[in-house]
Amino acid sequence: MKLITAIIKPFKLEEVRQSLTDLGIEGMTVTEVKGYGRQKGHTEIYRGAEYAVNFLPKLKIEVVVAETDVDRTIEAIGEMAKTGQIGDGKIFVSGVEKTIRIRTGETDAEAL
Amino acid sequence: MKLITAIIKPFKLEEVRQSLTDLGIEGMTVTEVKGYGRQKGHTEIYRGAEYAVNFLPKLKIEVVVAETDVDRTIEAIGEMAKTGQIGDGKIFVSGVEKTIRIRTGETDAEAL
Amino acid sequence: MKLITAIIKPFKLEEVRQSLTDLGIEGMTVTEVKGYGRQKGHTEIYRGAEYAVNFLPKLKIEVVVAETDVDRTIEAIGEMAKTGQIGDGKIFVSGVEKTIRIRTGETDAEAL
Amino acid sequence: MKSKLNTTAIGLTSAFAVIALAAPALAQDAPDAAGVQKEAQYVFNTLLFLMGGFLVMWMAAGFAMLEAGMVRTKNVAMQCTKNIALYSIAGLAFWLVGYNLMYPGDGNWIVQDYVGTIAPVTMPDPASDTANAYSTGSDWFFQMVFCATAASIVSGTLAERIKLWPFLIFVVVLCGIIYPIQGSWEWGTGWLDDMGFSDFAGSTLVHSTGGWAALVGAIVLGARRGKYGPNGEVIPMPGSNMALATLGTFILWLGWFGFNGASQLAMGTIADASSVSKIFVNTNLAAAAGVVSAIILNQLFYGKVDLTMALNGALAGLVSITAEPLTPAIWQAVVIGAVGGAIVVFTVPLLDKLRIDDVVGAIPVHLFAGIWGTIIVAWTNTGVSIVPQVVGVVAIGIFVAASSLVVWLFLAATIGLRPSEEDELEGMDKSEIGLEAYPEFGSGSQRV
Amino acid sequence: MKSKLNTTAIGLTSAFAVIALAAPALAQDAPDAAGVQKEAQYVFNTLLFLMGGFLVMWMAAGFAMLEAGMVRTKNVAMQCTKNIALYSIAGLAFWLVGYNLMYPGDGNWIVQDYVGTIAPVTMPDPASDTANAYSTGSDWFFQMVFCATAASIVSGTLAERIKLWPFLIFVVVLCGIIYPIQGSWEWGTGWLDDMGFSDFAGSTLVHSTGGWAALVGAIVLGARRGKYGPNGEVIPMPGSNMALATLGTFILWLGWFGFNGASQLAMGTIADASSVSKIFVNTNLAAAAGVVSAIILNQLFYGKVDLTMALNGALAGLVSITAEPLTPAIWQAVVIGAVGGAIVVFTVPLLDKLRIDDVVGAIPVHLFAGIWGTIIVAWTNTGVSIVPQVVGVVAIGIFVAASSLVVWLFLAATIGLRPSEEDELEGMDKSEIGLEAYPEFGSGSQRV
Amino acid sequence: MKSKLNTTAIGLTSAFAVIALAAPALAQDAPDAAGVQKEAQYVFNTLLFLMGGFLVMWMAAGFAMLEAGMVRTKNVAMQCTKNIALYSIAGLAFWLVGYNLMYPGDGNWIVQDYVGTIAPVTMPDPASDTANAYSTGSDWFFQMVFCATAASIVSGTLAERIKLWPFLIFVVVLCGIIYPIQGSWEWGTGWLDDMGFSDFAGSTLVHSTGGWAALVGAIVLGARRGKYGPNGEVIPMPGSNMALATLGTFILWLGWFGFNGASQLAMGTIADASSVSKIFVNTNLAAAAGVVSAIILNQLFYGKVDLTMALNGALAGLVSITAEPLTPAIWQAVVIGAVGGAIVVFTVPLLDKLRIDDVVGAIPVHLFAGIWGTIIVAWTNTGVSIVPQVVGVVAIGIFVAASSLVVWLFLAATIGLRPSEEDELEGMDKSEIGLEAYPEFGSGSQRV
Ligand SMILES: Nc1ncnc2c1ncn2[C@@H]1O[C@H](COP(=O)(O)OP(=O)(O)O)[C@@H](O)[C@H]1O
Ligand SMILES: Nc1ncnc2c1ncn2[C@@H]1O[C@H](COP(=O)(O)OP(=O)(O)O)[C@@H](O)[C@H]1O
Ligand SMILES: Nc1ncnc2c1ncn2[C@@H]1O[C@H](COP(=O)(O)OP(=O)(O)O)[C@@H](O)[C@H]1O
Repeated sequence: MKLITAIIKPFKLEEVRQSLTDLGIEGMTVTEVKGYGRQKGHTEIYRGAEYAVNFLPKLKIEVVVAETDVDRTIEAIGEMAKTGQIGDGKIFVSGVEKTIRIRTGETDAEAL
Repeated sequence: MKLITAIIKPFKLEEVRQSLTDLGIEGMTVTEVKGYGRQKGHTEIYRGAEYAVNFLPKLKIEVVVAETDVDRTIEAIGEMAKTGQIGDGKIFVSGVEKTIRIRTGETDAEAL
Repeated sequence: MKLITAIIKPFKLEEVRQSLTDLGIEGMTVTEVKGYGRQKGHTEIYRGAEYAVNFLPKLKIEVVVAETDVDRTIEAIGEMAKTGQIGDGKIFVSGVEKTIRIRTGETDAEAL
Repeated sequence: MKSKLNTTAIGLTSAFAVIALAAPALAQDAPDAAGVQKEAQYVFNTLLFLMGGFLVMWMAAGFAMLEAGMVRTKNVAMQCTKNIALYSIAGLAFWLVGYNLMYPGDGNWIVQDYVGTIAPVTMPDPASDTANAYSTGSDWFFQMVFCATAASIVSGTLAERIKLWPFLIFVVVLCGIIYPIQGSWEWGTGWLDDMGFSDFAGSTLVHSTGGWAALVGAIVLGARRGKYGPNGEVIPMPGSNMALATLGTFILWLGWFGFNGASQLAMGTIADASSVSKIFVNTNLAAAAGVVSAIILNQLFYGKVDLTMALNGALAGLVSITAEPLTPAIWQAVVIGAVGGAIVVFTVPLLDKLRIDDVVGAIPVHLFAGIWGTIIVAWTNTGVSIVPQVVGVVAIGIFVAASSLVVWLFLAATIGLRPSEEDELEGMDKSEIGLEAYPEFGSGSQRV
Repeated sequence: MKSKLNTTAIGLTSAFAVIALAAPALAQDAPDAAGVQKEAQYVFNTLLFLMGGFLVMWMAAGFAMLEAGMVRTKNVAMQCTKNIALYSIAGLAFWLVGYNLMYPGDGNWIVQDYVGTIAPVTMPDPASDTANAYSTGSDWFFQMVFCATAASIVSGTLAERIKLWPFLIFVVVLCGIIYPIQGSWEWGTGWLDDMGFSDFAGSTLVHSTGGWAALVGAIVLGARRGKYGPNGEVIPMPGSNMALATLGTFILWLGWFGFNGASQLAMGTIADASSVSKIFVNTNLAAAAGVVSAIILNQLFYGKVDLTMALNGALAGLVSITAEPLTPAIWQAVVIGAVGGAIVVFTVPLLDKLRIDDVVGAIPVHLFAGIWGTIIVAWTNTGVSIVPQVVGVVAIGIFVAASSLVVWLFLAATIGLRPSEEDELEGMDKSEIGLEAYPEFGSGSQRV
Repeated sequence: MKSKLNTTAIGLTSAFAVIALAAPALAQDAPDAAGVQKEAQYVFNTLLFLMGGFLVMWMAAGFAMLEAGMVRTKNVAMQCTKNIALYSIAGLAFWLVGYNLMYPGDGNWIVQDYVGTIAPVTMPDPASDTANAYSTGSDWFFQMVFCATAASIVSGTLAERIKLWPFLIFVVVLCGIIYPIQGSWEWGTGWLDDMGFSDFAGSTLVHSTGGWAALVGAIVLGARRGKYGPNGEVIPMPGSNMALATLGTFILWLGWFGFNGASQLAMGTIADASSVSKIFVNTNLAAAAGVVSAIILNQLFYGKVDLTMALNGALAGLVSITAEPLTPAIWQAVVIGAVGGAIVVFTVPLLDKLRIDDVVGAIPVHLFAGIWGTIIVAWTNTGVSIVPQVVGVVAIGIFVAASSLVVWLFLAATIGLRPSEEDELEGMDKSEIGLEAYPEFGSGSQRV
């Protein structure tokens, strides 16, 4: 199994969720994050003082899928989360050695 | 070392923390997340309009433990977080190559 | 590539971000977390009742870097996040198999 | 059909002829019985205006909180800015132009009974401020806060998708020209007043006027991006803070005692004092009935009690009784308010079906309940017949809708009404205000 | 021992006999000196009721904010719903049944001096509303908001674990029957009044009554799940928003000037106006003393100043002085209020020891401080002796506790009081209201 | 140059000599025409004080909300605690010492025209409370809330970095000694009053006094850790809740009608009632102009409309008109307020350049705009010349700054003013209050 972690623009979540559901990927965990990268944030003025807003609100979605689903999942996310604007985000893939469904104790494939 | 990531129902945190402490697992990081899986969320009505609440509030707990502690940890979490109801959550295990304790610079085993 | 995950004290973020930027590490994702470890939280009194505050607010920063940058990154974080006080936090290193930049579809090195 | 103006002017100017001259003296010497009586009445009436006025002024805070609670976090600071700005602008516009356009007084009309006169308001020397049975300043203050209320209504409906400046420019026109002109027709003793139209505290003149301007604005502006799906689904965008929305509603409820109560315009006699009291009772119970009917209907139709509907129900009850809070028996006030609550429950989803995006439900509350309240006056006020009521509702509706449309279209064609898609999605707090309402990232952390 | 009712009725009905007849005339003609004097008094008294009334009405918002701040996020919308609904229901119930059950007037009692009469309230023609030295509507309005206050107290204690409808049904009974019956004993000039009991503005009649109903409810209902550990540990469930809790307390403090001040029931003479003023001073300083004593005691006993205790201290000071805000010298008012603050600091933990779960501390504030305030009247009011005070406290305590118990048990046995464990853990906003008070996920993000 | 005190005392004590004796009788019997007249005036004046008083008391909540919204989450509970505590302490200190130090009355000065007398305030028997044309309690209440306002100003500037107890001790001294002494010079008919200084409602006596104490405190205390970078950068620390900050501003705006309006000190004649009304109008439009000028200047200079500047603009407009809200024509009030708004926009960044850390902008709003408002009185009030105005501003500035400095330094040297670095970084809610204002972790979750 692989853990696919994607950092996306917040307002893209709904479309991503939809497309994964269409793919039959039946689970996801979302976290509220802030980040920066190429997209550098911007400067604001508060009470007459300039300051840099370095971090921008993003959402991190984590999906654990079977090897076989990795590519489709990455594609789906990449497609739906893309605006073509800087700041669209990243997808990271890493290994998961074991998965357990708490409710039933099922493991790995059955747990997803 | 392994990173044990568990998605649990928010109100189960206290019990999980307690049992890990009893096991002598002396550290944990918790994140506020939302997710869905088998448990599909539900529909609500807001000002007369039906809509689907797709994501449910969960907590993600991350514990890095030595290989030797992995199984006990998984068991403890699985046991305490279980309600038997759908939505109890998942446990994911993945590898951690290195750990450093910032305060002292100790690494790996000593850092936990 | 490696994912460097660090749990730090919230007020240390700015310094860490600065030093990573100086290192030329051009990206980071931050998450609001709570945690405990050696630093055990403390007891408070609310309306006359004592209770334990087990979790303390921390920030989790995640940086994905090329192998070659791992050590410098760990050093930089370790240095800037350190107060010498208990609760400074941890750094975890784990593997990332693949990285994609959503905007361009570039992968791995180019995606960072 | 006493209008706001002549209710008080008539019969008192006469009564004051004497005092007017004697007044400076009066203030010092021990005056004769009659004088005392009239002077005390003058103070009571002035006090009623001032007290009612500050209560209605407080409603500006109510709208601000209600709207701050009903919009999403990313637009809260913007909504707060609009509300404090519109209240400020309303006062300035009503001073420079509005008041005399609405209350020209006999013989000063630009177009008799249709368009008043244009002149900034000035205050007389307090010692000789005896033209009416109340002080000039107290009357202006009380009239001004009504004007501001109409503007507040618009800001709620158009929230989250209209830029700051075009909105504020609209407020200038609304408070300086549109509101005063239609107001003059009735309260300025214009043609609607002559024909027997009656609107005690402004279900139509204030609330429907704001409602019409909001409705036309919502149509011109279009819905918030993402509010309606391609297949006609309605995507709710729940308000960010229900506690503030509730606070705002309570503030409005409190302010309404000034809104309706002080519209009796006099408190210096047993009859007037008792009338003000009766208005308090009817106003309170109409609102209560609006809440209860909204709650029950929600439970029956949806199986849950939607707080936002309960809040709208209270306001709808208040708007419904505003056209005539004095003549109804208590049970009638309860019925009138309960129907108002029902109107909200049924018309909020209706607007969504029509894809008219009303962020806070101001159109059902202020326009629809306002029409209901105005028509139903004929039921409890024997001196009022249905025809002029309908004429008034329609005439003001057409005038306000048409004139608003012109302004909205003009603004859309010139400086533009809407922010860019990205600005709207990011929230206008960032793009127009440059700060976040709740900038901190998570609980108790440093700001990131 | 003037009760709310006869303080004002006595001596004025007579004084008004003349005017009563002449009244319609009065409004127009220049009336004779005596008439003016009495008529002005009538307006002043009415104004006092209306002003006091809207200030006390505003307390409903204070309770709403205090409770919204003291409950956890997942129950905030529910708490707001309960508060706006209970205020609405209180008004309707007090109109249909409550008022005449509490103020039957001579000869109309169902059970003389114990149970008043049942009839909806109707308003007289304003022009001839001269039965008392104040308008009928203003009196009803002022009395009604007191009734609502009693109900607000209950909602705070039982927060986070009682379903909406059983709570609202209890409010109907409390405001329609329980509150009015015990109220009639004193303010309705019933047996407690005859016996010399004194409760100026309602430490017992309003606050303890709400407190007793809350206490019995808390016992029947049981504590929130997870509030008390198996080994008797108390698990605090900190309120979600201290800023709102503070706002709520300030609102209540403001409203209390109406609560106590207007309970003088007359303002038309030097003596009355001066009395109202003295009441303002004593009320304010008793509250101030409550805050200061709570803060100091917290610092001494716990080493930190718990804001929620300071807020409760203010309210306890206010409740303590409510039974007699007029006769105490300032220093006595300060002492009375300071003791109130101390009562809170010591009894809040005590209730937890008894595993009585009072979410907002309403029982210490309204019941315990209410009893203290009522007993201590004998210290400053020479016309009052301790015995009737104790009798009043006990009699009303027994009646309210017993009757509430019956209602709570009935509701528990029929529709049930508590939500399912899962609903309670998830929060009642989701299960009963269907929305979240703060629905957004993290700062500035879209809603997930 | 009528001071608060003698405006009302003079000419009425005489006028009351008669009634004073007859008073008890008056209350019962039908009194003679003259009596009625004077007695009604007495009630009107008392009512003005009570109404103005509760409106100004409400400002305490306004400051609390404004400050709770302008500080960071980790200090919100602390700020709320300070605000409710300071309002409480102000009342107690003004009762024990302050009032008679400020209003000694003829012949009771410790140092004639410079230092009043020390004695706790006591209330007369209401029936014979006829020394003035208003009740003793209403006057004390009205004066007390002004004193509390001065203290509220200090808490905002020093937020987020001063420990609770040293702050509260400063409040005791400020309200008990510093404020009353300088106040006695003018309103107590001391030397400034004799020399022709004029400050109608307290731009200098209340607002600048608070501002000077805050300024000196900010300098002694130093900036919040991390507020200013090594190279002079200013690191903004945005307020945690803009909705609350907006609410606070609206509350203050509402309260200001009492602050300025009731400072007319009488309402019982046509001239007085009309004056109060004119004050309402000028006060409202000065605030409105402050908002509009702040918004426009922000748009021009920064390209965005900073809500916090708009809020400060409203307050600056209010402070500017406070020294003379009666004599200006409306357009003059607008100009005066607009300049106030501009002062804020330009001096807020200026203070940062000087590294004076004013968390809520209280120094620009209350001190700078207060000075402006005081000087400009000479423009609209023909009876006032510029010299005494300048003397008053300078004299009070020196006295308050110097005496505050002594107190601040004393506290710094003894118990210390600032928390430890770690406590400050963690937030004082944890270190001093022991709870978090918003303790929950993320939306809808259990508390962790
Ligand atoms: N090296 C990195 N490690 C972790 N997160 C990153 C990294 N680089 C970027 N991110 C996350 O991805 C988001 C978008 O990346 P950014 O470079 O700004 O845009 P783009 O991917 O379009 O070039 C950032 O806000 C940050 O949250
Ligand atoms: N494939 C997945 N990847 C990441 N998180 C998941 C995945 N499946 C489920 N989750 C998380 O686990 C939670 C519970 O899973 P769910 O399937 O709803 O219940 P259960 O585990 O009892 O079948 C979800 O809300 C989601 O946060
Ligand atoms: N085993 C662990 N797994 C995951 N997170 C941990 C673990 N141990 C500590 N942490 C995180 O690191 C933070 C600091 O660790 P702690 O042991 O308290 O301080 P220190 O690292 O200085 O000894 C904790 O609050 C927690 O968030």
